[in-house]
Amino acid sequence: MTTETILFYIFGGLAVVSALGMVLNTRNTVASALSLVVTMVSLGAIYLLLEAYLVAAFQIMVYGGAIVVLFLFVVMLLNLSTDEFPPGRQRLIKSAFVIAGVAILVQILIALGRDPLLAAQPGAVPEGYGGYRQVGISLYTDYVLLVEMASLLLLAAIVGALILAKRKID
Amino acid sequence: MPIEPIIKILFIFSVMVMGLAPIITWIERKQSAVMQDRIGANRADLNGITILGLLHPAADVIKLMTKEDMVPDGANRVMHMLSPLIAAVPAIMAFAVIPFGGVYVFGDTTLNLVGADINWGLLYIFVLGSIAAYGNVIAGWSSNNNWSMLGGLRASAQMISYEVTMGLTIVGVFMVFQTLRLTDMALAQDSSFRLLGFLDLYLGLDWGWIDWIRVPAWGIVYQPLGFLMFLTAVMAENKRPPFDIPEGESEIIAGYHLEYSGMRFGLFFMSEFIEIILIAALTTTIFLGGWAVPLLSTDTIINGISSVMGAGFATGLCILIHFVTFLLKVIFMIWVQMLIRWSLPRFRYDQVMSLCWKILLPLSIANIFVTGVVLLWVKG
Amino acid sequence: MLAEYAGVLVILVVGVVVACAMLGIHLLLGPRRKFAGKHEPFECGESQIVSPRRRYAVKFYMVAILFVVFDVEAIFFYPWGAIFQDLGWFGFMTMFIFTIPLAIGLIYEWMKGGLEW
Amino acid sequence: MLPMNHVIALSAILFTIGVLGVATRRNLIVILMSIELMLNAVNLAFVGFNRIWSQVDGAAAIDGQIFVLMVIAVAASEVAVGLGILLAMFRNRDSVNVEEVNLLKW
Repeated sequence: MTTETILFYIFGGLAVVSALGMVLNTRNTVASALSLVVTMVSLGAIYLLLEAYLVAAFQIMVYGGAIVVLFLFVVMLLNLSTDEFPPGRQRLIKSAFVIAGVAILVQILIALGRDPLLAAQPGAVPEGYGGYRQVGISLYTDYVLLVEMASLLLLAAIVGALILAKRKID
Repeated sequence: MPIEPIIKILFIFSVMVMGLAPIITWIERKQSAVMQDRIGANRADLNGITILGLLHPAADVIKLMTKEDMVPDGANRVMHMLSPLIAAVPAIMAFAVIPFGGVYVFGDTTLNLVGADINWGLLYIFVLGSIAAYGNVIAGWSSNNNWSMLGGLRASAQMISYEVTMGLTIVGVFMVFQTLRLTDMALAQDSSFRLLGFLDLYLGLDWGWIDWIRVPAWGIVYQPLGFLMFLTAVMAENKRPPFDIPEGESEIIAGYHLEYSGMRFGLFFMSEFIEIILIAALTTTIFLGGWAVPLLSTDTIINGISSVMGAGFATGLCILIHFVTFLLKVIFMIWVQMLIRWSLPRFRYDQVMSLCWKILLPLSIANIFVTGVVLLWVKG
Repeated sequence: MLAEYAGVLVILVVGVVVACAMLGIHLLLGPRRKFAGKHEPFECGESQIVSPRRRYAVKFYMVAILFVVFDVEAIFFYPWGAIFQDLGWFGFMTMFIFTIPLAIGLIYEWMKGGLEW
Repeated sequence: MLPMNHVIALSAILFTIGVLGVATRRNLIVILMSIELMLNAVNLAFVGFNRIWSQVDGAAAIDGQIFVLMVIAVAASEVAVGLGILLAMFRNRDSVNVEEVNLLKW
């Protein structure tokens, strides 16, 4: 095992544990949101190990630093600190969901273990892979249209959020 | 594990964090005393020796260490403990990418004086800044105190607002230097250009003295507006006066660290001071030429000394000169921040927010496009 | 590939160890004298009138929305700025067009009073 | 070099956790966070597959990472609008429980 592999398992384990913590924590929604931050940061570290440097930075900046802050704000502003699992009959239905989900996951994992393509080691990356230069050149030549679309999408988000939230809450 | 990064990290950590951070608490006291016509910190003594009040930082640490560790009733104990760590550790970690010297060649080995020479060094600092914002908001939330909660919300709203502005004000520098790596930025500033060079380039005036009027090729020369806006944004991000609304004593007592005592408070306090040093080091590296001596490039220094002393010694001496230059510039920037802090009264919250969204953000975007037009025009 | 980041790992360890050590030494050295009332949340001498677990103004949410949107805008600016001179006028126009909708969004929010406190 | 099948497996596990969060929880905020988790799992798969096909016909390929950037932009917009809807819902119903939102109009 190389250092990178060990780090991958550490961060992967951290991501899974904190993701479970987010979903299973019904007592404290703030703690859920903070677990999500841990997941995001661990995923950022895994992107680093996968040599996607720019994406790793943006993952932590936007997901870890911005999106979860927004969640945290809403949780704190509305004081939504608790929640409970559904009672009675619904619990049965949802347990069925859980069992089905885990069963499908096990299927996928078995299939992944057999896949020859994934079992093969990927070769060395080309020079400058995942750095700002390569990503930027690709983004602003081949995918220019996508960038402009993203900007329109963000405009829609600003306007939509403002209209939905503009009235005072209390 | 290679030994070289460990030595470099321990060096910059001990100089910048452990060495400078206690001293600037002293600088701040003395500076305020000078500006308010007082004598300032001079009481702490060992057998009557006060060393200009330099014992005060040590006294501070002893005091903070021996205070009672308090957690208020109804607080979330785990997060109450965790939030000072979240505030302090990213501030410390940012020093890994600050270059405190250039790239030197000793025979066949090269020495690059930076803890971690990351390709996206500046983004690394932004990443840490976005994580550090959690420290305050969690501190405010976990304390179970109205004032703390308000302070935490104010702190995080202010920090996230200025994070965007901080990022956009610095894009002009990326455009000039064409890199995100702090080492490359500092290397690019290790030169100078002729201030009146356009006279013989465009007008054909062949005067000999034109070569002698030189300006260091620093970021501040290319991006003066960017420098001012960046300094404003990072100072607001650090939440120190005049931007200390999250902890405004007269309104919300002490804000998010109201319920903190002893070293838990000390870590918040320390992280603010570490961030002062970080701001100074960052503005120095990006705008003030980093370790570069004004108008004397590395080659000039090494060639000048090695003609007398020999190449190895010359390089070593050059490293020393560069590090001292860097330290002097950092201390100058710390002093500038102290000057601003003790000169200006506190802003109102709405003023801080409109400064960010209504003034700095449009200005920084305008700065980006003006820089772009000028760069493309100059490059033809 | 990991060699570049060794410094980051080292400083992470150093920072966490030093910060934890400070908290630990403080826990050892500090006195522990508990009595009723001392650990009540500080409220200018009064006992707490309202709990801080209540609802706050929605303005903070508006700031956070703007922050998220402009943070995404900023991440498109960083790589663009760093390769700007290679992209030339084409890149300049790309980013100019990219900025227009966001400027409209900012102005809209400004006009609607989303930036007022 | 990382074991690629484990990277993709991690992505699948995170996605499943996200799905289960959406299916079992009733708090709209946690549901939105689970959706973010699912988007992140997909991002991990994008980055992982991009690492496997880092070169196509000798040229460097970066398309997977571009998609991640786009997903980030989409996720930001989604969160902004989703939480706006949540605020509106909270205002009208005084709750963020999805099961209480069963009317098309109020």
